Amino acid sequence: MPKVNMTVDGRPITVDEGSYVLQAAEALGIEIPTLCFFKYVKPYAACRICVVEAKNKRGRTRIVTACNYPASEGIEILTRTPRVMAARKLNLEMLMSRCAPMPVLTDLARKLGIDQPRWGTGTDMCILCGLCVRVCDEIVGAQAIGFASRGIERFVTTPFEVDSDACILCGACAALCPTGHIRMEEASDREVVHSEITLGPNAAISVPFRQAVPNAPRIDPEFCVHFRTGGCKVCASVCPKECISHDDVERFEEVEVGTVVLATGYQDFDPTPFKQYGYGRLPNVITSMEFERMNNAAGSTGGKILLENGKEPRAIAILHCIGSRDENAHPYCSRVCCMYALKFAHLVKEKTSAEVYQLYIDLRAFGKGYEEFFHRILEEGVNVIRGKGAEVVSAGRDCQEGSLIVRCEDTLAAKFREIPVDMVVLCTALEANRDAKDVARRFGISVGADGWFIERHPKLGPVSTTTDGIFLAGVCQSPKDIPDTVAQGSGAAAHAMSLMIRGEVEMDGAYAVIDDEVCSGCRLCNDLCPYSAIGFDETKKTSSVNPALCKACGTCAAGCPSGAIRALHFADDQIYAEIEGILS
Amino acid sequence: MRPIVSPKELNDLRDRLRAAHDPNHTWVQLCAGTGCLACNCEPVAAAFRQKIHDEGLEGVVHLKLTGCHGFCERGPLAVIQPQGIFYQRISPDDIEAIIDQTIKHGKVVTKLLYRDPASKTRIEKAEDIPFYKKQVRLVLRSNGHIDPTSIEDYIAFGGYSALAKALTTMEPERIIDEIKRSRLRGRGGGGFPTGAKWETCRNAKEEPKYVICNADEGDPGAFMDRSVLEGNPHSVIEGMIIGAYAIGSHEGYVYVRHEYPLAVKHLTIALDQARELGLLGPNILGSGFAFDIGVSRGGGAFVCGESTALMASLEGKVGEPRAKYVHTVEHGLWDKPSNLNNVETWANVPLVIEHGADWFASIGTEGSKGTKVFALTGKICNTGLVEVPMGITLREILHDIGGGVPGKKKFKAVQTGGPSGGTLIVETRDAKIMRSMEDAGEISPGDAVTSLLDLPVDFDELTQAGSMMGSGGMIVMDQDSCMVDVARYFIHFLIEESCGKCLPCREGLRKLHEILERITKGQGAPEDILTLQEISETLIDTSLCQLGGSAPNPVLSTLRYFRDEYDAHIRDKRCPAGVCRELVGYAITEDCVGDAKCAKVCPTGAITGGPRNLQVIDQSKCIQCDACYQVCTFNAIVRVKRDRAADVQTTARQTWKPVKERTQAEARA
Amino acid sequence: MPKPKLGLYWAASCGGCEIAVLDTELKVLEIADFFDIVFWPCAMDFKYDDVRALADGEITLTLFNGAIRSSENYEMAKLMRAKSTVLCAFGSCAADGCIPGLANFTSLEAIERYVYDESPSTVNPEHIRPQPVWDVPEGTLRLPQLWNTVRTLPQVVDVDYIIPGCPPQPDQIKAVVDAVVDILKNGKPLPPKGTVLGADPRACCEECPRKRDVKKIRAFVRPHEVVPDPEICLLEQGLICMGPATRGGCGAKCVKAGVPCRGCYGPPAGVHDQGAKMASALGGVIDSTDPEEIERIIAGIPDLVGTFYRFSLPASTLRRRQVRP
Amino acid sequence: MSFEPNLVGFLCNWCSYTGADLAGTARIKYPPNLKVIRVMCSGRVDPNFILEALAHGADGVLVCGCHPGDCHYVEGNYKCQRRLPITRMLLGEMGIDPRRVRLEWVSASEGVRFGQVVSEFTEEIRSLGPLALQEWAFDAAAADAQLAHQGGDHA
Repeated sequence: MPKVNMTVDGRPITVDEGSYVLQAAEALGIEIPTLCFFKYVKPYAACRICVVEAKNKRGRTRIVTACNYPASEGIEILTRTPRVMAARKLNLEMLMSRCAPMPVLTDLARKLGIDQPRWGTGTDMCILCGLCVRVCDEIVGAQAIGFASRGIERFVTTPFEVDSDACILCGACAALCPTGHIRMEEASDREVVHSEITLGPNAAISVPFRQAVPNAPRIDPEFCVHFRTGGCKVCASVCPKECISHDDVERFEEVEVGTVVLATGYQDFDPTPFKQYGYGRLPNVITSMEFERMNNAAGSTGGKILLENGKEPRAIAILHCIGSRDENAHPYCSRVCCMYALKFAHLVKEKTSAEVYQLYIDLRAFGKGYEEFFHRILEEGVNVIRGKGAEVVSAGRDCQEGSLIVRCEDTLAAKFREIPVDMVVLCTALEANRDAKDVARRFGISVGADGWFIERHPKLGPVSTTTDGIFLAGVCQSPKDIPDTVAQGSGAAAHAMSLMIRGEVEMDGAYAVIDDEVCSGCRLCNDLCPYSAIGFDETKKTSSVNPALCKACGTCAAGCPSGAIRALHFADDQIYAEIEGILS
Repeated sequence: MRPIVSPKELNDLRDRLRAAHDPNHTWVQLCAGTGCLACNCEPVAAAFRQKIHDEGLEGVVHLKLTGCHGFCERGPLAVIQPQGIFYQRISPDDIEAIIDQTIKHGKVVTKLLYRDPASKTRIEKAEDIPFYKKQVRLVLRSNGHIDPTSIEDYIAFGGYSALAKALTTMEPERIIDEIKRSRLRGRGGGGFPTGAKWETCRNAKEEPKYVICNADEGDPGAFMDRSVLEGNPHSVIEGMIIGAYAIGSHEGYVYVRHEYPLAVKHLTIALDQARELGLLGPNILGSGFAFDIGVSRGGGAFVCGESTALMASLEGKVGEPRAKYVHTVEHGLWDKPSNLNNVETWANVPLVIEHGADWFASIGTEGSKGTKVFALTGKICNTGLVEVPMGITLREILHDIGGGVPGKKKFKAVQTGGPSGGTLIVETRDAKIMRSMEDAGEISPGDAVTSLLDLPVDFDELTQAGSMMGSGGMIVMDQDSCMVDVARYFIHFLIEESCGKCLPCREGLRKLHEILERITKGQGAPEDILTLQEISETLIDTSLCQLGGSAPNPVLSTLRYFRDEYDAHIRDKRCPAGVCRELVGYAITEDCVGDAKCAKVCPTGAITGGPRNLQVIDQSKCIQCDACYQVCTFNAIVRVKRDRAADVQTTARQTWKPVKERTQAEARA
Repeated sequence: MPKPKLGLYWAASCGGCEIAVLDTELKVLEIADFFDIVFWPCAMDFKYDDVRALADGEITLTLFNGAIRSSENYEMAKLMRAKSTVLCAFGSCAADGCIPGLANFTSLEAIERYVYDESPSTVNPEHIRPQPVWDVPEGTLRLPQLWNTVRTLPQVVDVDYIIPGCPPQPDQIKAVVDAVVDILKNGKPLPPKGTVLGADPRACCEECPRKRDVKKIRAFVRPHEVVPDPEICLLEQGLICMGPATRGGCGAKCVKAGVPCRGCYGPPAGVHDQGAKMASALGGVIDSTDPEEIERIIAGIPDLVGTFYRFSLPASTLRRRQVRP
Repeated sequence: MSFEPNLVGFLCNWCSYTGADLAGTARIKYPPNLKVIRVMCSGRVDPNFILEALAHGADGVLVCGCHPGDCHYVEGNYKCQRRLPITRMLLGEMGIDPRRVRLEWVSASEGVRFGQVVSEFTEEIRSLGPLALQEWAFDAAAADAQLAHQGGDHA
């Protein structure tokens, strides 16, 4: 970009050719007032407040608008001559005579030395700066609003002055409107989602949550204007390091490794289908994860325990085993709920004066110091009731005690109870990720009926899997708490390390071989191998087994119609001999 | 029709067409321009056809419907060729006489000839009529002679020979050089040198380039471009092709008002014919040069005559102007180099190419070459389209060609350049008033000319006088026009036409209008004059486009030449021309003959008196509609300052005498 | 040195194998020249007694074609075995049972019932059946007796070599003859007993020019139901081609002509049961895990055993169908 | 003496064989008729093995593998699941009751179930009776006797 030398109010500056005078003045710290300029949209030059005097090399002086007058070699810009100031003043006075005395105008009037605008002020809220129209068109790309009519009748509206589908509700126009003339309104009766569910700020570009790794912002294409309309990209233009790219696409990178630790974790059980708990139906019935989020100092309530109406709860019920130890959901124990439920009770006691009710089936405080913690909770005055929460119902609006009623059978007191509370926390089960089977297949391991990955041996191989070099860590194998997870993770890491240090893998003697002399290359076996150990040699036109990948299941040997595949140690003739032997 | 693939073939065609022209045949060139259409020329044409048919003269007598002959005031018009007899105000009933006498027996029908009011003689030939005598018709040379829907007619009249010359014998640079040397200036109003514009556009780096014809003629009272497009569309097309060839463009557009249906029709026919003949298309006249023209119809916004707004409109966007700090010749239509000229400019191009720059430059003044077409309207006898050489004086246009003001009224002013142009004083002002204004410092000494009637009409002179050439509208005003009201009227027009994008134009025009309206209502304050000037300056300084930038011209020029009228309104609450309703009162003087015409037209029944008696206006009922003033043939109704109307009326009552008595008294005297 | 002696015999078969010998064209003259043909009932006038007159092992090489279907076939098998140094099961019938072996799908009784009573062209009101022994005034007439179960030659006598094919391809016969001539002339060692001659160790696919990819079968089709793509493996197109489970050597003639291999060269070495192997292979590549869909796909295999065992039923693991009275 | 079926079982190494082991260590009682052959995966079970077993005197064949989805080799059992129906269909056409071949899913933890499966299968085969393939082996003596009866000369 060629540079040009110019002066603004006598001060020299070198700028890119074609850049605008306003930018040059800004660089020099010289303020030029404007009502319609915004640096991310094209200059519009409609308000004519930013007028300055420009003197070109030939000495010709004229009034130009600074926002879109291109810098050229040798021009002299004067921003505060009497002619300029008079024009600005008169223009503003004329505008004010039409518009309401809004701060954006009165502030500017004060700056320009207008005490009393000569034609007074009007009532219009719109100054016709066009920022909204331009941001909607140029940045958002929605073109949902525009000018209608012309001359003094001109006004901003949606097409045909009706609610427009073109509007994507981004709010950019309202955000940019200098007078507040444009407002966002709730147009339909959309459900308000409990704000605790999201883990981070709800912006299109944000760090997903505080502890995110890597701790860097990412663009959420669902919210980002660019991915909805193709426009905007303002973030990219403000990033000084030019880190933001909207053109990046998902790509797969191959990494060659010798060993893998699977730590894919779990997913939270969704209690919505269990209508009796009222989740998603009744207010202030939340899951443990949502409660945890609320307690986080970085959460939306700043760590305060609050009801949806913003008030502090007076009583909270914590229901254990929602989805765990339940024939209708998961038969297993999720192992962590008891202890975190106790922790919740402790937090509630610490932060509020609310009553806490723990509704449990059995309290499984099996770890080191766990039982002691339970006793501490009891001492803190938490009501611990043995009996699974049966139902949560609304108490009706006028109820004095609380808005929700929890019903349960107190099996120790042998009586049916109804407990009025403000908030119910559901300790939802840990369940296997819905894609656990796909992951297992990818790594050649198995999943149990519950969806957890199966270890090689429940006692002797709790970390390794039936596939050499693949190790398990954490809840993906089965529910476990943090200490157990750390222990298993360390074990998995150690296993992996030992393989890596050795640098080689010991192989089993049992594997399949294909007799090159017999194989005719029919390729019937190729897709049989779940480990993709069988490859086809296009030049030799025969298939062959990679013994390092082969796990000796023998399926290929059974499937070879030519008898070319021999499953070592389980060869056809060996099995025939066995058959003959046992039947003789 | 077979496409023409070489200039020679074009010449051959022309020769064939001319050879086919039988000198013994008769051609009736009947004007079918919009003016004559309005004067009912269609029944005349139908009657001609019928008569020709009835007399069995088909094939010997040809009726040709041509474009505007210019003398709209006298329509319907026809010229009988080859004799060149000019008939005017023809009605269907006259056809029989024309055919029987003139065509069959060569006798002139005298009553249809133009009668010169000065010499009181009938004139047979058009070129002898004063209206035509002082004109130099170049752009309009073929208007009135050719059938605009026939490309053969145009070719037979020498059309497209300039194109052939340009494509075969001239390099693009040569053409630009020729145009530059001709010193042709844009006829759209600004007067920018055409050659220089073309050169910049040619040198602009980006491709493709566009050539555009601005036919968005929006000025009230202007119809030059329309007449050219209607009467001779091929001249514009030819000019555009030459321009495109010179600039290096392959795509052109004509942006024409939707309100010009006939122009659009003739232009479209002409384009189709040109395409069919290979004069537009991929290989024009076998030269390898490709060019074509599209037609885009404007929605009638005045601002779309502004080049950037026009281009925005062409692009399909809202027709709003943008800043021209970067010129459209570099970044115009679709951000590509675009050369825009108006209809008349394009129509001049073939002339320059055909006859040479030197010939063209020999016409006109030092700064302005060639001719200019004006639409002469308003209070003038010979309303119509006139083409005059640059440098002709206003007096020649108004008196010699225009025939002066009708009735016994006096010239007052002429408005040129459309609503953004200026109003020029042409009447002889009271020297005493002028001197007192000069003394008071209200006008500068140089302005105290008594009249601008002898002002030579060219770009620079008009600008210097506070008006502008504009596209050629020329509205004549007589003594009955109030200059403050005229200014108010034009500002109101511009308020309606301002796009509203930039603040000064949108808000400033409104403010100007508010003030002017106040003045015309007698509520003006002395400081209003200053405010008007202040707003005008800001408008000129800070408007985004020339619509706003030139909008104060009506105010400033009237302030300059008719300051006394403003003062009369503000200081004396009086409208000297008697136009401003709020200030004027109507009274009937003793001249009343009692024919009661006025009482019949009065919408409020304010006039009473009975037949053959003095008519009296009831001031409480009068709404100053001016209807009575318009109908009184005895100038008995006067427009006076409102508060004096009752007095005048009272005086009349005292002095009025019945007509009979008056005649007797006169007889006695 | 006297000429080596050659015997050819035709048991339960169509005779195509012997025609195949003649199809060796000029080679047959070479054979006649090199060998002293001592027994070839099809081509020359010999009596069984001529063979019986020979010393044991006097015939150097016997090419025995045809399955063992009757007592006569059995007798001749034993005779030829005794008189031959090298006994070769020649052709699919002798080797695997072939088309005559399809009789094992039913019982002798059922066959006779049909042939002598039920077939539409039969008029036999007295239900006369062939009698193995019939006394007439001139003496006792004896007819060979048909067996209920067809056997392969190796199942009834010791066989030295096998030449498969229905029929063995003339090129392969020529090659075998050349090899035999080479051995006899030049004293080369014999191949190990039981060797399959005149065929490839690999399956038919080896000779198949079609393009093969990994296989996933969602439905089986019959040849008349589709126009097969000439470039692509027929099995991939859902046609049951026995090629992968069939010994090569034929030159993949059928497949090249667009007809799926029917398996005439018998199972490749190491495969016990051609049909079961094919069943296993196909089962592996059926593209479904839904039991019902699997059933549906399998049901689409036309004539399962007839397809899988067309040439090898008597040699198969189960050897015959269990026919319950 | 009642008929004691002679049964051959092909058990996958990871589930069923372990399950059988478990049945043993858990002292679960089931009939002793089943003779077990261990294969690494039910996918290894070639229909040839089943025919071979039947041809060599087995009255029934039981194939056990991991439950669908639990296969140690990901989907070997699915292959078995596809081969067995073909085998059974083949047997049916060969005049052998398809019930003599059965496929069962037995996991490593299902010792009890293994016992039940073996018991049920044994009873079923018992009710079907011995397989006793007709004319499977070639009876040379009978053929020779026939020849002698015929007079030995057909010429």
